[in-house]
Amino acid sequence: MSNRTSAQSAPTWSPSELMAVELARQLRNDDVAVMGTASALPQVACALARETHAPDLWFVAGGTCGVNPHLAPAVPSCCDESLLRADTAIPLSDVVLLEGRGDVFTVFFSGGLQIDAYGNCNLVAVGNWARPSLRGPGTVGLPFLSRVGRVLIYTMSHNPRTFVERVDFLGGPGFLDGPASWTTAGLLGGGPAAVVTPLCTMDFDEKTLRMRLRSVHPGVEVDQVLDATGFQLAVPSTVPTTADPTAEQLSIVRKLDSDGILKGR
Amino acid sequence: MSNRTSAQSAPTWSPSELMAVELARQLRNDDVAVMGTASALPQVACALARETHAPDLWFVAGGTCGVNPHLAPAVPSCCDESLLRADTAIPLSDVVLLEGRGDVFTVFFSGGLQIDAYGNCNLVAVGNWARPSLRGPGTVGLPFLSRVGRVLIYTMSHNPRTFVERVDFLGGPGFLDGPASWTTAGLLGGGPAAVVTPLCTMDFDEKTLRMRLRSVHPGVEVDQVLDATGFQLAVPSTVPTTADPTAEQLSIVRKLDSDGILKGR
Amino acid sequence: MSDKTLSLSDAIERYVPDGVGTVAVGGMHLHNNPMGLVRELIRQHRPVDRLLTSPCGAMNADLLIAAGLVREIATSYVGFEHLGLAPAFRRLVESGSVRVLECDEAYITHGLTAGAGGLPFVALPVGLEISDVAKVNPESYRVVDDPFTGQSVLAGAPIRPDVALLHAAEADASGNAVLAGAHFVDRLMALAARTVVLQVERVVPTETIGAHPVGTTLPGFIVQAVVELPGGCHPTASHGNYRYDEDHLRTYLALAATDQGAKTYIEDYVTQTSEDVYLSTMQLSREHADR
Amino acid sequence: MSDKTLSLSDAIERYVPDGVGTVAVGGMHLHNNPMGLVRELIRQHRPVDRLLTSPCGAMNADLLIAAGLVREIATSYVGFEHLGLAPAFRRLVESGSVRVLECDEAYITHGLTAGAGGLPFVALPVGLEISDVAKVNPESYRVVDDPFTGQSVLAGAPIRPDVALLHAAEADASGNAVLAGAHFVDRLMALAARTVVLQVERVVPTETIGAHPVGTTLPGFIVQAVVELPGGCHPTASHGNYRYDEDHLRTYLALAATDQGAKTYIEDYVTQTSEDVYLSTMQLSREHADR
Repeated sequence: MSNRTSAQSAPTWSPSELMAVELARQLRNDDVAVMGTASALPQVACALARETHAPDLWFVAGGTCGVNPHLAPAVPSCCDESLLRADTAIPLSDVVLLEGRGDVFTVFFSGGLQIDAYGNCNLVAVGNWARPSLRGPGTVGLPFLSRVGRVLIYTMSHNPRTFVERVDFLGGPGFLDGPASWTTAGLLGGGPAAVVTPLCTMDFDEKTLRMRLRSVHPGVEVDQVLDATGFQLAVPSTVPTTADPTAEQLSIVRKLDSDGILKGR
Repeated sequence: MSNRTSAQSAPTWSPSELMAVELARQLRNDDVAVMGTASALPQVACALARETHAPDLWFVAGGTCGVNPHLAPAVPSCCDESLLRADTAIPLSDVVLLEGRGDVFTVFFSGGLQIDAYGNCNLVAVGNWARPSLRGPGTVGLPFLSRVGRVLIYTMSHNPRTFVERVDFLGGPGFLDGPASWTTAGLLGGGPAAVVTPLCTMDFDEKTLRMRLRSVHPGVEVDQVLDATGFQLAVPSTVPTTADPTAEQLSIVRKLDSDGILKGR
Repeated sequence: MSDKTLSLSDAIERYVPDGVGTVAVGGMHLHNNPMGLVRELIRQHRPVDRLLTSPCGAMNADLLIAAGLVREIATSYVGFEHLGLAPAFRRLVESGSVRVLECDEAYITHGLTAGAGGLPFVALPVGLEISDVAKVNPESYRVVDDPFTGQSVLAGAPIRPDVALLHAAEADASGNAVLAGAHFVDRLMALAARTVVLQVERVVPTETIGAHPVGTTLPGFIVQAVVELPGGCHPTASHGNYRYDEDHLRTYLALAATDQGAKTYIEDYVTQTSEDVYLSTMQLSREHADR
Repeated sequence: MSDKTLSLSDAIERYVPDGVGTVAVGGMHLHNNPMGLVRELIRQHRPVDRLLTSPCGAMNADLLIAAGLVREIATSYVGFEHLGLAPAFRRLVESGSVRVLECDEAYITHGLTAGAGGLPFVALPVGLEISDVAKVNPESYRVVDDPFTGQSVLAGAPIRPDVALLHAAEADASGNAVLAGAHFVDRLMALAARTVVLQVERVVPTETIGAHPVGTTLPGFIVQAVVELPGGCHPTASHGNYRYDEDHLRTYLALAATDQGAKTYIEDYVTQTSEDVYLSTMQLSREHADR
């Protein structure tokens, strides 16, 4: 689907593969990351980071709660037994405790049926909660976003239904209604840090706390991103192109994703 | 130490062995019992009950938390690893939860530096708490006596220092200050059911809720018990003698207590 | 030891009374769902006043909802992960036929702990009050003044299921059980529930249970019934035994997208078939479990 | 992976700062006491503002008290079970030299859970307010109105040790650890503490840890230091490794009955000897552990 703008041939990676690499770039060597439902992408991102620039990073595949699970293969279900092939594994109730402690996990991967301009996430309901037009699965652990270091948001759906000005139901707190409400709330967590989609990578304006375009993926135009976003996205004067995955990164991703579940998406 | 009053020869069992048998007699087939620190005696009592009249009884050796530990040997430390040779074993935190649930354990074994006329127990301090004349170890789980079916109290020390009118520190609640306070408190638990010592077995008067002599052990006189008790013990018109252990009971006790830790005491 | 092994039909008949209050179903996402017990609930047509899922329910909840047996669901997630949304849950909540008692993962976990421990309520971490979850569920969430700091904090009601339907890999006849693989919140559900009905892959001697280390088992004194049901988690996975049956799950998802399709699925695979026949028809794959 | 293995002296020097607040010591009764870490605390003369024991402390607490390093102890029990009362604890509390923050087992367990989970406080089971424990410890226990029932109930403050000194059977270099035998509240102490220092019988490859089932390990990301100290629980037991040394414990109990005797013991076995020499002198018995 991504066409390069230059004369080069079509990219040799899928959007998901690029996203995994781009998420890995957000991770630091001293991070302790946690992820939830259907989390093959962040699994691969964390394992890739550990094999490249962040060998001391820890990650917990919430659900099964394997600690640094030994991909390959990356698996689509976060509760898969294969995630117990790991450095160690702990009970889910321990992970829930430590999410609440607030000073353990530095990265929490999030997503949503709706993601709004302030990075708030909604997995519960579109429309009125009591009689929704779309009932989503529920909020799982997203209320804990309020207590975690950096929230990394990812979604395969970059379109105006997903990226809305305001979520209909606040499940996973981002910067709430913006600077005033964010300051008043005085939350322990640092708020959302980045949003990665098949089209681009976004971050948040330090002043307005609204989502801002950081880079467009190879072959994607800025206007394409703006059309796909249901709110006024901040756009800096120059928008770089997301760096291509290196051959090494791509080869590690494919080693980790040995079932190829990111390949076609 | 026990001398038979009749012409019979000295008993062939130790006071502890008789106490184990006498505690076993208090147990029912549908009981779920829990015990704490230094609990060889209740361990043996429960295992004996399982081998005789109460095969379906469950018991948890709190500390290690082996469930139906496979004595022999009975061990003096409740945290001994050998108590994990058991039907199963659970974390201590699970036992603490279930003690609080209040509808799981039907029997809780208790004891104390002081035990008073209403069956209240004190393992914390004799004298003023802030500057005690005797500092005991602490109260462990005894506050849970307020939530458990039947409390079975045992002690090797039947003397006026242990059996006092009122405990100096209320750690393990019995019938509190008697009927009025007991009714007012409206506790979930059923209160103390029996007290077993090297001299006798006692229970509680249904009206006054004060401790009452139920039977004197073979060779013990009623006056001996009264002299050893620091409060006015209720004495029924006839006081039977505690039944001798049967040959079968004694043989099972000694099989369970293969290290003989009850034998000399 | 008393023998708690029962046939599937006897276990449900005896321990899930008509008019039952809160029923908790164990397992999480596509794994360790006690599907044999759930199917029998449908065969015996037991309406559930309130269904509680682990943080994340899947087939265990959606099938009961599809059968029209759930008045209200207390949950923080019902879905099929990468396979899609939960079709019956979605349809019946959108139509207003099923009420949702909206929960978050922390509350379900800590609320079950409170239920297990006789704690009157649980004070929740500061920050959880920010989400809309508490706003739409005043029954489970209230505000309380922290007596140590004076701060207003969120409190959750204790959760005490009347019955927990759980899967375990193995149990002995008296109910001592081994949780293989991940535990999810199954251990907490067992500790908190008034009645625990277990379906297991195998009934084993007590010695087998006793060989497992602390923290991996359940004690029999909180278990009322043990049903031996090899394959009984199908179409979800049974950790240590078989993986989920993605083809069958997709069949269900396609059918359950409509009322009529759900009815067809339930007739074909539940009400018009015995559990024995169902299980003998299904193929269990150990593919991923073996790796 | 970063290597967290440290020498005994480096671990204490780096992670138990002078003026440390609350130090939790793991193990229970005569088992799994992290005695090597405790002895090094004495060698480096680190005063502890508040010492927290598991429900039941023994040598781990009494020796530190005997060394005059404890201002206050938060505990529900210090003693030596069938071997007798804790001599230094008893003597120094009776003389008013050590303050007791009187706790009960449920509060220590649930308070640590609250600390681990960021829960603002914990509401305790109705009935626990009857004992005198809460009356003499208004810092840890307060009364709160249950927002669901309106009833006044007892609340406990969360417990967050600054440092937890714990024993584990094995750990890898990055701090993933295996709890052999019984867990006591060591797992909760580790989850609740800001800093975790582990003493282990053996440092093992990560693969060894990964082979253990869920519920029996600690994750390395909450552990700061790993000290390999075979025999380091002596004279208490190390589950899976050796039993307690009753003769040595009796020697301690006899000496620690007086100030002077305690001083002698500490000189002979702690301050005037290195841990290596101490451990090479002691004989470990596997007698009961093998059965």
